[in-house]
Amino acid sequence: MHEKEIIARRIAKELRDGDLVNLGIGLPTLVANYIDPNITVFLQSENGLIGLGPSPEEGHEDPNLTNAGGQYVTLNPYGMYFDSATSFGIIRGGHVDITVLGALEVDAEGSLASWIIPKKLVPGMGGAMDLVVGAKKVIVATTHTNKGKAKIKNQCQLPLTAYKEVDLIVTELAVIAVKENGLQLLEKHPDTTIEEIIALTEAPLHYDTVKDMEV
Amino acid sequence: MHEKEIIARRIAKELRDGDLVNLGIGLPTLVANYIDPNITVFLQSENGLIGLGPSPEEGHEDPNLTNAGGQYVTLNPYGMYFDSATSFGIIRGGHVDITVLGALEVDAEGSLASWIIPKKLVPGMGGAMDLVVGAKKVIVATTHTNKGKAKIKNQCQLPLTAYKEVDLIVTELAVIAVKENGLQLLEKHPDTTIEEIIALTEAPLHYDTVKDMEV
Amino acid sequence: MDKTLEKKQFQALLKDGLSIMVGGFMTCGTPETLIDWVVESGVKDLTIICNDAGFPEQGVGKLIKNHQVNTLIASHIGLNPFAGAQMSSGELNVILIPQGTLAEQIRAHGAGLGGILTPTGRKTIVEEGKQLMAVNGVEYLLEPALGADLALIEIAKCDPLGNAVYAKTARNFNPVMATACETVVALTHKMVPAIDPEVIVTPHVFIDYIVKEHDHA
Amino acid sequence: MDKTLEKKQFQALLKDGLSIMVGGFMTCGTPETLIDWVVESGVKDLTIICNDAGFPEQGVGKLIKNHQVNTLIASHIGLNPFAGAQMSSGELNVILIPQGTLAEQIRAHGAGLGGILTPTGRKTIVEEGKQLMAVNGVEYLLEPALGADLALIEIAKCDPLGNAVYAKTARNFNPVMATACETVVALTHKMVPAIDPEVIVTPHVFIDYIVKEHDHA
Repeated sequence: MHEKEIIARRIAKELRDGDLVNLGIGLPTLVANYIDPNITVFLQSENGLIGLGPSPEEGHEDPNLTNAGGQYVTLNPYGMYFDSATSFGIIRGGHVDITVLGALEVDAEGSLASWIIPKKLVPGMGGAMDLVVGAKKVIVATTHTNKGKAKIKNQCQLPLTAYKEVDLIVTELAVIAVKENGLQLLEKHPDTTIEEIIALTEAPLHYDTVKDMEV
Repeated sequence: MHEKEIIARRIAKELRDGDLVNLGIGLPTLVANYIDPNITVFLQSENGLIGLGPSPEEGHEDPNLTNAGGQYVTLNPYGMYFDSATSFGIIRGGHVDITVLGALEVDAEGSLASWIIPKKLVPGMGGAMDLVVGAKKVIVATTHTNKGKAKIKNQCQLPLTAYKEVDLIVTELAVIAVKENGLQLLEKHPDTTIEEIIALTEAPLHYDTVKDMEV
Repeated sequence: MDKTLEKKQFQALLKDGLSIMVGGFMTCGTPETLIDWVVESGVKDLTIICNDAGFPEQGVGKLIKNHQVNTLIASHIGLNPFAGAQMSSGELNVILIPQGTLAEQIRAHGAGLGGILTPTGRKTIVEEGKQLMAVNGVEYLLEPALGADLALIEIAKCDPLGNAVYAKTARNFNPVMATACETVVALTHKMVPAIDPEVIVTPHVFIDYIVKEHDHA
Repeated sequence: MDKTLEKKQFQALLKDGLSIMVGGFMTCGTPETLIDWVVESGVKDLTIICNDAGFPEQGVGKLIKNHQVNTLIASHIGLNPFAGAQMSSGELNVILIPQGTLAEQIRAHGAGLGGILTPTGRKTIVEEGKQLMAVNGVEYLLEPALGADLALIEIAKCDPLGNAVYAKTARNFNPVMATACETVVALTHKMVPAIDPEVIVTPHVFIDYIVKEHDHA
């Protein structure tokens, strides 16, 4: 199984019936493919809708119906449209249960860097800063390392998206919760070891019982 | 002609084609009866509509369609409904061209007292404070005196609705503009004299050419 | 996901000391059936946030007359003599707020803002005790966000999930209040299978419970 | 009250140095015809306020590629390499703002507020140079209201006065921008005799001029 699929499948298990969820661009978007068909999850897209549906069939794209990544999408039954101020009122106001987004770095305090590499990549923060501050639960979806370098740091070196807002980090190797006293390793991939995960993580990891990730 | 009719007729002449206008409860509401039929004025009601129409015929009252005074009203063509936050966004944001409202006192600086007589009458300010601060032009519609006592003061004694926001004062005797250097008598009722108006006004009145009010 | 409530279930949400936002403007758009159920429940020491004090026999006025309200936050109280009398006697704490400020404070809470800067009330008694902030040389009052435990709103119709639309000027404070409270109960006049996604005013995610008016009318 | 504009009349509204808000989200909901007319006009030193920098051949990206923009206020610029290149070379001043803050600052201007207090951007570089305010023990950034000279918005349809509705997610920033600018020009895809008063999103009082898309498509 591809590492992105492992991450997306595991995160999908965090979603509960009735949750309002915002999935970031890229890897987080894949989570939608693995939601338990027995529950109803409402996907929000910050450009202005709740009830994000599957991609349209070819030839049925509507230029006025896109997601926050600019891709053509559809609207599910009971969905609706709204303007950007309303959309971020929903986000900032704590009405989104879970936001899932990627990371350049995430750290032991739950701070996240995801929007800028000064002088190299300056795309802008888009809606990420509002989402991370506003959502009830923030899940970071990221590969455990980038070209062998740890992405889970003692402290983020890149400019922050938000300070101390991340609740859960899900990688292809581990599920890690952000606690008051630091990071807690909750689950590991069956094919790896706690030692290997610790070796690939810059931030210290606490753990007691570590379960195998269900993917 | 009744003094209220004089005031309402004169204020109606201040309205221009296309203006968005908010008429306060009571005397200001009468202005609607005298709008030039050759112009289109849009009436806003702060409880949530633009396009206030005439009173409904008896038996055709809709309990869900009232004005800011709680009276049954109708909606004109091209009218629309909105919520209270939107309504006061329109008001505070300077999108209302003219607001007309009553006064307990108004003064030489254009400050207005209209919402409270401490320990005697404490109804509350409703939307008046927002209207007076937000509208492009604030017209006070008031009888010149109250039981012989001047209502146009050197300085308001009652708690203010707003500080230095009034542009024009229209009474049954006079039309008075609020200028940087004080009050300017612009027009007088044909049946009165400048001297009489000055005698009934506490605040000093400047004037040069004083026209007769057209009513 | 059945959000509908019967009277007993609704009353189980109530307790002494709750802060409750109630939609409506001079009772146009006020969910009278829900108010009646609060009156019947007898809960006390309520903080009521509403545009006005209603009338003695209508809207939140019924709660005031029945001595269930400790604090009233409103923009005017002139149509309910019981509110004025209880304020004078010290029984009722009345906090008067300019109507636009009240709407915006409620919206701010719902939208996760700490507050807003408004010019309304500058150099009036509304300014007393408030922080002033200058932006580009203009002074504003800092008005903090305002939330509550429970919102009681009236809607014209909704779909089974609670996507809601309103009727004419009965809309008023209802949509902002629906965003600003821990628990939101909507009294609906009609339940329909679906509502056009372009015209929904309050998304279902804001509505926790639905009471059907026609069941009780 | 005829609000319709032809190209020449529209171009007469333009001049160097204007601040212009442009609706759209990655160009979904951007009035491309109006952008083309601004490109053709050749006006320079513009301040553009838009969710993003568009694409090189779409949306406000066309103005950037044509070197008409001095300052861009946006939440991201990642899809238009010309924006990044001009920023690096110092030609283009780029001010990046969190998307929700941008929407709220624009709404604040339209609603006559001096600004809003938001938790977004706390303890990030967004905080730099901003005033912090504590409300009930929580720290917020004071973000001032943001207006502009001209708004260019896209609407799905309107009535002859300009009462407007939008199409699906093409709504995005268009309604708030319509409230926040001295002059508002709406590109409409359709003119209809009337729109249901319950579903109008932007009241006609916000729309100064209307350009009919089908006349030029």
